Amino acid sequence: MLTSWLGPQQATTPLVYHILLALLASGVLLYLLHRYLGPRGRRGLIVVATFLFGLFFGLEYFLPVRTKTLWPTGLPNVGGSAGNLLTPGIEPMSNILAVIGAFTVGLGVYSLVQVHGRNVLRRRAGWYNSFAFFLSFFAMFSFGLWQYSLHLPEPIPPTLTLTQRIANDGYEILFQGLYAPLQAATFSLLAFYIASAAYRAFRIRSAEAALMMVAAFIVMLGQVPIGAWLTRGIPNEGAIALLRLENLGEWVMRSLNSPAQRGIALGVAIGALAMSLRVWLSLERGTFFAEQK
Amino acid sequence: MADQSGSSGQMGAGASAGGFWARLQQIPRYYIYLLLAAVVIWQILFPIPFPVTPSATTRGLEEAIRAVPEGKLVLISADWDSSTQAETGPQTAAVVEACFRHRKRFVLMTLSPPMGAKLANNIASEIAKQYRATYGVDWANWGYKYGTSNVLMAMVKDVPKTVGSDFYGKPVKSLPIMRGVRTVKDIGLVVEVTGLAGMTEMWIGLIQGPQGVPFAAAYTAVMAPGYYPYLDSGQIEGMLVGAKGAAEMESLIARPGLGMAIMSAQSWAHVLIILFIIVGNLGYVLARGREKSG
Amino acid sequence: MTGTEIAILWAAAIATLSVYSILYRENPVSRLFEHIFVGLAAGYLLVATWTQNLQAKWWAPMVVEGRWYWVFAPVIGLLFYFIYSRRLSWMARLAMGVFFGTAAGVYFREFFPLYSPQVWASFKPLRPIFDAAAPPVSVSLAWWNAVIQNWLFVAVLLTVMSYFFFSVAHEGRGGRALGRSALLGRWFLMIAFGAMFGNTVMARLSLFIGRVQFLLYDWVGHYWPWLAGRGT
Amino acid sequence: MGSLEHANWFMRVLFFALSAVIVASVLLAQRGRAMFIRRIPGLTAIEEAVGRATEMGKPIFFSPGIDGIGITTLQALAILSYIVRLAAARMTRVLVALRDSTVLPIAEETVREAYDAAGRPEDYRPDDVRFVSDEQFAYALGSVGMMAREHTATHFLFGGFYAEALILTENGRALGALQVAGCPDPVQIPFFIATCDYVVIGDEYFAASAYLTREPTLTGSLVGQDIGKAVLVALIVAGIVMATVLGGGTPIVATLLGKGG
Repeated sequence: MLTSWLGPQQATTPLVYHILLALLASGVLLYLLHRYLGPRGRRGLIVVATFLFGLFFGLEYFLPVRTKTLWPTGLPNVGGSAGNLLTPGIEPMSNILAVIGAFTVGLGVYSLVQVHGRNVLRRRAGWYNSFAFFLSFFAMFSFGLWQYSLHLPEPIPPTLTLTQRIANDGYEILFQGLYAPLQAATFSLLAFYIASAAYRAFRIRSAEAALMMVAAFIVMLGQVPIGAWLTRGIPNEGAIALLRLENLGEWVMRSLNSPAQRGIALGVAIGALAMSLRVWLSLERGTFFAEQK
Repeated sequence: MADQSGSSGQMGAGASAGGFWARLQQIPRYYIYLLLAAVVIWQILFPIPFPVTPSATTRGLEEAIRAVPEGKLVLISADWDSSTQAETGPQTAAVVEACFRHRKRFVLMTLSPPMGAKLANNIASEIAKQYRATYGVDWANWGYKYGTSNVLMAMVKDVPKTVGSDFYGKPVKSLPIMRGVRTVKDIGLVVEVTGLAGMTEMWIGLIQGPQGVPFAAAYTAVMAPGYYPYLDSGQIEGMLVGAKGAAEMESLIARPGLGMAIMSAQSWAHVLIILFIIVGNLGYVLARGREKSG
Repeated sequence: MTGTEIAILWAAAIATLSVYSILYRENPVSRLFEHIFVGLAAGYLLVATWTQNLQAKWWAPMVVEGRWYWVFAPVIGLLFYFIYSRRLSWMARLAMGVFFGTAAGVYFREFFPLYSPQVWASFKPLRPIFDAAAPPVSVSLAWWNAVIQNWLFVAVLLTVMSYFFFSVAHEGRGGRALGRSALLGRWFLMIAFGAMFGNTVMARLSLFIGRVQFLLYDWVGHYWPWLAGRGT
Repeated sequence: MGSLEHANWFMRVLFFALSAVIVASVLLAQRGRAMFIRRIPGLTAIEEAVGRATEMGKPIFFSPGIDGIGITTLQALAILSYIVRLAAARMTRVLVALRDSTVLPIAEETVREAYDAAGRPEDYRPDDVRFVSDEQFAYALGSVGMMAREHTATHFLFGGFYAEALILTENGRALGALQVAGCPDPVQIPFFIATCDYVVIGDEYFAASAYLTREPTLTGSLVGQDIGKAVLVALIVAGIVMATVLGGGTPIVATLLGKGG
């Protein structure tokens, strides 16, 4: 009885009632919490929520694994991976959090609309740029949803109705004509920046700078045929082959770069663990949020 | 907003004095940008290729293609889009070309960015024309398949059912090339062309390891170093590294093409940057020498 | 080429060139395209949030399958919006607490899968090891090379790690040893950074080459077939 | 890596021990045990960098990287909190550019609290904490535009950075700003070194809040971290010794850490 009432609702009317009731219940609950929880109660609630969610995700990894049956159903675990009583909850809980997180996109868009809206309304310097923002924003939003709603097959068949064509071509112009090229062009600016950064930074000013420069130089030369050409006299056999620039470059990457990177990673491992512990146990809280007044 | 090269912090130390040598240390960035663009455009139009010696990793891939038995297909997984096209495009072309050259039938497939299916299709159909190859008989494109690891796991049991329809929406069962292809074991070699981390681990974990299907790959230069361990352990038969790998493959099958052009543009631009570093240091050393002696 | 394809071609070319104009300096054209880019990305974000996330993960289960309890997800999500009210912002903090806790818990999960392999891959033997099945024919230089490489690997790893000890003063006998090791570690770090820089240059160049190919072969090449012919 | 899917008994013990050591030294420090921290130059520079913006009467730019909510971003916000407190006391604006909409409310709350803590709640301007774009390169371009139009004098980049890092810092340098950057992941560090005035490397990033605030909780944690690192070093040394003595085969430490079947 209760399970059928709490379970999925197939018919429309009970579904609507259930949703409305759930909304009402959460509203009432939030009101009561707000009305009757003092500052200490609120802080306590936040600390507990933080702790429980951290515990759930962490504990699943560390609890002993039972391979034969699944919790809570007790059904045999056929072909599934090993797990414990929390394992079946990880994927749904991650999904729920992803959905909850998705509802915050409104905050980001709101922030943008606020900044640019004010520019346009007050005719601030460069307001037309903000106008262009709105134009491209609405264009991408509406063509994107419109094109999606048509569910066209891929590749696009040659015969389309006029509306289908407008929706699809509009979206293609925005995506392939502007969005993707802007992305690729901005990314490719790095070719120029890396060149000028290399020119400026690699000077033998100090021991450290010199070490950095020499390593970069060897690896760079090792990658172009001119490097191989410079050291072509060295035989490519035996230990002496290491002195050929293309081998030397790879040797620097493997024998010096990888252990150094690993050393950094293992240091960070502990630093991040400590940060996680402080966040989880609300020891860090003072840094983010001052105490409730 | 004027250029202030050398104004911040430790960057401009010792560069305050005038003179030719000092100026070599402060080449305005615009000149660097312009020269770089000029070198790249020049090399794209009139490439002066460096001599290419195919590396062991490239040779490994070529040998793996040649070793595919008569009845089996080569599966080229084209998991890239326009962001890495300069490297992965020529790589795909080189692998396709090698297949035609050695008369191996192949299929294309895309698991990750949907755009890859179309871009790879353009490349393959262009090359197919040169070899007078027939779509559906000598090669085919399975198109974009949604679901990454789920697709691979399903392919273990039934390939035609998993793939369903090809790039053009035709059921793959109707293609002559698919005759005799039932499970993933009917594939003689998988070649993963990608700039995405994680694809290789998936193929090795689900297909190469458990099913014993040979696996090879073509990676962007920036991600390739991370996969040498798999090469050492024999889990990857061979690999192309960046545009350089594509150029090496082209030279192996004696068909110089786009990879060669891109590689020469890359190499000459690289040499330009190396020259800039040398010039900057010369300026630094000589200007300091003058300051001391003067 | 269809009209749409021509439009895409020109839009892409103009967008690309306008981004490159920022290499000279931030200017009115680059500024305009910066805003267009941000606008397109915001529009795309909303569309993608619906089509790739909420539609399948939230709307379909709730409305199509009738799992009414999914309505609690937006309730929690919307708590974040209380941040704009001083009186109610504690509820936003409650929602944030959920995400803070999750961030910590997820890190606890990742700890061993991320770092265990890094630790055990560092267990390098410091003496030559023979493969029992295939003993070496002769003790070659390459074989010594492998041992030297392992020593170097261990030295770099340990000195770099010593650099990241913060609470020990580099004074006294032990402290000074640590200080020297840390200094050496810092030098190794600089070598590694130089190598990483050098290794990235080629990849970044290829991004620009890709764009030049588009501009020359596809855009200009569309009107000048000779140019397009260079690209095949 | 089937055996890394869940912890074995050794990992459980090791993880509990590492956590216990860190929490214990936090508690000890809170009881007033004095703790030493060595100098970290990149972090010492933060105050100077804030001062420069104040002198020039121009705002500060802060980017917490492009990761979503996670440990790296939370640490970035902790550093942001410190910087805003410093800047607020000197009446210098801090502009924050964000890529993740879930981070936005947390960053806003952090900045507002920092203004409150500095005793200047009236100076807080919600507009200064901005969502730029969730697209990596739109974020980069938008942030560069923000630097240029607001004439920022000091740029702080702390958080998870990827390819966009060099776009931000190379433009920032060309605009003449003083730049301090830090990232736990080493891949972008070379580019920061080439373009920024001060760089915080690897775990120095996670030591930052302790170093800056000298709060007992955080300095205690730092001491605990060092003990944890010493444990890792001991494990590695033990593994190396075993590998050397054993010759081929898997050292038992590796098996305990989940290696193999």
